[in-house]
Amino acid sequence: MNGDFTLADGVFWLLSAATALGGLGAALSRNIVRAVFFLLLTFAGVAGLYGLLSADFLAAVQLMVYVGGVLVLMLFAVMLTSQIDQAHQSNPVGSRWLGIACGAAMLAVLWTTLVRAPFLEESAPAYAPTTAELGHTLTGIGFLPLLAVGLLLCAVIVGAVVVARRGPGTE
Amino acid sequence: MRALAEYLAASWQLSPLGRELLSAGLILLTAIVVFAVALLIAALLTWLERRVAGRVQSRVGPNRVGPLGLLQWLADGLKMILKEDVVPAAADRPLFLLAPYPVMIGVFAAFATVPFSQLLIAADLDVGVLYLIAVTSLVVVGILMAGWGSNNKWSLLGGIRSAAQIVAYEVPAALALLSVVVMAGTLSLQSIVAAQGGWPWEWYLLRTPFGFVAFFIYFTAAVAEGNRTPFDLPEAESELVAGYNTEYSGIRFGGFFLGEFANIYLMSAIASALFFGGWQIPGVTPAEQVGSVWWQALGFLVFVAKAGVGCLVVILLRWTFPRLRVDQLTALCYRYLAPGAFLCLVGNALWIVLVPAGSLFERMVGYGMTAVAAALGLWFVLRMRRHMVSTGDRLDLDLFARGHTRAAFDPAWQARAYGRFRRRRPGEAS
Amino acid sequence: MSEIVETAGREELILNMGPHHPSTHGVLRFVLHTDGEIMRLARPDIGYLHRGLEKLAEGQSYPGYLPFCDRVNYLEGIFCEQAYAMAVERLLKIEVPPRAEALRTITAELNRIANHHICLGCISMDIGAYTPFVYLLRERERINDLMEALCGNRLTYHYLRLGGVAHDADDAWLKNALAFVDKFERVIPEFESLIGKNEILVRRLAGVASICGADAVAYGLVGPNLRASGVDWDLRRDAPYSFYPRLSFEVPVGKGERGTVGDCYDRFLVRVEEMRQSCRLVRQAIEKLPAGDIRAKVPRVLKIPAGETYACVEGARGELGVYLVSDGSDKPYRLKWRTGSFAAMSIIETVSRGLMIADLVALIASLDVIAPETDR
Amino acid sequence: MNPTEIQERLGQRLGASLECGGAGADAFVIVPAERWLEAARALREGEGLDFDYLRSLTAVDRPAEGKIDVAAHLFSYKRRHALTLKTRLDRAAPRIASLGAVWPAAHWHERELWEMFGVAIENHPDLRHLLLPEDWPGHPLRKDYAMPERYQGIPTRRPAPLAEPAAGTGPTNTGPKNPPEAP
Repeated sequence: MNGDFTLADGVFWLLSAATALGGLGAALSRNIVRAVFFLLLTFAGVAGLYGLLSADFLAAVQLMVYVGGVLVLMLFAVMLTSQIDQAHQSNPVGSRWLGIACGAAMLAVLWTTLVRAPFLEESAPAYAPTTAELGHTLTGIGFLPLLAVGLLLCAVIVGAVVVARRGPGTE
Repeated sequence: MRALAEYLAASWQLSPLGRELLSAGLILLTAIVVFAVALLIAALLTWLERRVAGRVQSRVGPNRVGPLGLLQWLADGLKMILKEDVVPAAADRPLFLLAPYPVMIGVFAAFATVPFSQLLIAADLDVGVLYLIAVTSLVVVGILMAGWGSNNKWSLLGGIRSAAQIVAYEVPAALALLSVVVMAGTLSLQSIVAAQGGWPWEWYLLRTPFGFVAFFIYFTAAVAEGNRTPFDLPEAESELVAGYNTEYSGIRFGGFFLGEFANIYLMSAIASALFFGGWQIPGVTPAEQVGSVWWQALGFLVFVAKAGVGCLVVILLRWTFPRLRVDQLTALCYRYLAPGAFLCLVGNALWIVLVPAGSLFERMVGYGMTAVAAALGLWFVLRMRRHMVSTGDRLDLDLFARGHTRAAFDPAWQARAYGRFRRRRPGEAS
Repeated sequence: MSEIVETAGREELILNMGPHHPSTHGVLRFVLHTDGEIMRLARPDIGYLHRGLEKLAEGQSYPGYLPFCDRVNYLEGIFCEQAYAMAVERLLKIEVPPRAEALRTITAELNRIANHHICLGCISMDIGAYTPFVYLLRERERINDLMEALCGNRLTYHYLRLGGVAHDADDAWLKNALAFVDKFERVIPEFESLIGKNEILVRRLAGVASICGADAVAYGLVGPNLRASGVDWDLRRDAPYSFYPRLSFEVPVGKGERGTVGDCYDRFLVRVEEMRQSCRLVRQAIEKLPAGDIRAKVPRVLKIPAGETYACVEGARGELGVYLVSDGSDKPYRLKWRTGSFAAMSIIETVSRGLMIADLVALIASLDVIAPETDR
Repeated sequence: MNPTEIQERLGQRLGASLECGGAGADAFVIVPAERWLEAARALREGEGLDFDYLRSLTAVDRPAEGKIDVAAHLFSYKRRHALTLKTRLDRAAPRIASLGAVWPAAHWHERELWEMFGVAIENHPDLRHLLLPEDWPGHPLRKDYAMPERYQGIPTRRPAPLAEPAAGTGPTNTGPKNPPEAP
């Protein structure tokens, strides 16, 4: 990070700030729905960071999976909760200290990793397409894990269908 | 774009930071142009929608502002901007205020990868198709924000319906698109268009039977994702008042509105690029097109026309069909469309493995399917004509009608008959 | 944010539908208790259009109340007038000239077609198809034109008089009415193929909100709603009045073609078929139109001998009755309207349990309830 | 079955001689108020009577006689005959049993009866105002009903639109004059 301040740096700081702010908002907001919407900021910021690192495939997947899928599912779950008007507090008060402890532990782990990691300095980010390479990896060396994940997901879906079917049918 | 930036930077002898600022400025400029184009398209589509609705319903449609009402969108836009932007007292204010933006960002950002012609594209991303799917998923967040933030039960129901619907229909839509991606072997929209040809049998629509089915699955799913009839449950007027945008007024409503219409064009454009050969002109190879401005212009027109037909179909669907019920909607998606799209994907994947590219068999299939499609189109037109004739109506497709009404009965008789009840002035003879 | 009420271990969302909701025809309110999209209870709240038409009658002379009749239900004015006129004529023991009876029948059947236009249009509109409504309004416009040419009014006709009708129809009018019927008979199959056989519409209506025959009778459903539930009853055929004994027609009954008997789709089909039969009736009545007077001799100041009667006609929503009590003066002592929508509205609460919100909309539309008639 | 037969059979079932009248479709039977529900049941279930359809249920206020006449118009789809079942109530304290158990259609008619005539309905499951606001005073269809001048502070009458308002009574027109005054 020697050399001039480039525009990419500015964008990086901006995205990082958005990500961090989103995370903070999600953790600290007392309104559970707003907390979920703060997550949107985090997810989008992370996607932007991926994009900045020229991992465009990952960025698109991040948006698609986290914003289009996870976030919407969370909102769904929150909005369908029955006592939504009482649930302004996102976390029960009792576990606040536990949360702080967990956060501190996580921070320590991350910090150690950060300090120990041998960062390679790369002068210019390569804007090479990653998609083809990813595809080859997935169908080549990563084929077995892909298959395993696929099977697992299939089982999950079947399980979900079975559970869902049992729910309203038994009434 | 990058070439232009390099050229300008070299000729102006800019510092590295200057270069970056220049390229950033160019990106910003492109974004603004894309936004403006998308906005203009959406606005013109609102005109088209109302005009087509008018013709479908044997009335004229907007014809007051500008020639043929063509500036109606401008008047509407002005009205929306000038109207008070009401925020309900009980609303969740920040969410309510922010809600239109994810919707607009989601739709308008997707326009960056629409290949209007061979060279006319804001950003030909390597992950184009994925980018489209990813960016448009922002829309649902905006709708949920609106539904929740309005603090109105109808809005909430609309928001939840919408989210359920979009999440469900994203699956078949993405799978149907992937079945084309598998054929083309690339995610870049420009390359996908280039991999097709100008003639109908070279389109991915008619090249394999699976592509044909995949197109219909994609189109259905896209209509559903765009909340259009017969899948307009989130804003079902007769059920949920206006769904998630019940409480919105003024320009914030305009945001949703324009987003919806831009989305119609977007889905038609994607269908046109992925299934209908995009800007490809019959008989002209992409290599020949590059050099000529005229071929480029013609390619642009071809693309816009194809997308326009798509928009027209979407609009006609809205004025033709009743609306599905929630359970029918999800059943349609999970029972038929999603497995169907998956089969198309597998089918196309097997096709590339089993059928050699450019073989006689592949070409014969293309010709055969083109013939079948043409026959279906002809049958449809004839059937329509028969219905028209049997009611004594005449075909009136004149979208540019200045307005005329036909008297139900002989006007002279009607005037005479009504005249009996006209109030007579004092002294007037009966 | 939302009131969520805990009842018997279930959470219900209370939704207020109306009085200004797009699919509550007229001004009408429903209080819905829903569990998500599923309805636990839909309670109609009526009275927003109560104009006290029964009380108003007590202050009007007998002929003077006729224009009020159109306001009981603006979609079937002729029937309301006819029910009232029949009640008065029965108490006065007046014979209506046959030509007047035929003209009443012609206009009434045209009125029935016009009413069904609105009803069928509303059904399709409420389940999301806007265009059929406009097409039907276009056809209805021709009926309005005909009525305007005959009696000067397009909606609240005030065409009937006690003892006859107001204006005679000339040959040109009759010719035009026949021309309308000819064209309209060709429009009906087109309407059926445009929307009536549309798979989405069928699936939205068939099997939804079925009312069995016993329930329909118990709740006093009448007309097309009753017939859709499989009860073969039509006052025009079974208790003939006016010109109907001289005309032949069929009474359509719900068969549960795509779902169960008495579902929304049956109510839809029965009305389509009734339009066809009305065309037949208009044509026959014009062909058999007798010559002669159009009005019986009725004294200018009407005093009706004390007594009471209940007169009813088969209106577009079924039995439309007037209970008229006279005390010998020149004003009705008591007048009661018995309307089809009132009964239809009262059954909604029972039928709507377990439906979805979208089904409730279809139910309301297919019962053809209309607020002014319910509230009077 | 013709009206006289119906009237006779009902009399037999109730074990009393009933006041009858009317002819044809307007034939009626008057039963004592306390036997109202019993008579309705007999008509609904009685052998050969089968009155399955309650056409309407309403009342007539007769202040001169101090009575309120309640009339239920009945019809039988099965036997195709009609009858009006009547009873006379004391105008000072009208009370009647609910017919909802016999014909569900009666529920709404009875709510209207209650609000319009002030007839108390016994055993009605949901006796609320039907057409009028919940706090509307009085029973409008009674002959001596006087419209309140104001309801919730809102005048119930408005001046005749064509009449010249007396000075200071009508609303003042603060907007632009219509038609605009000539310059």
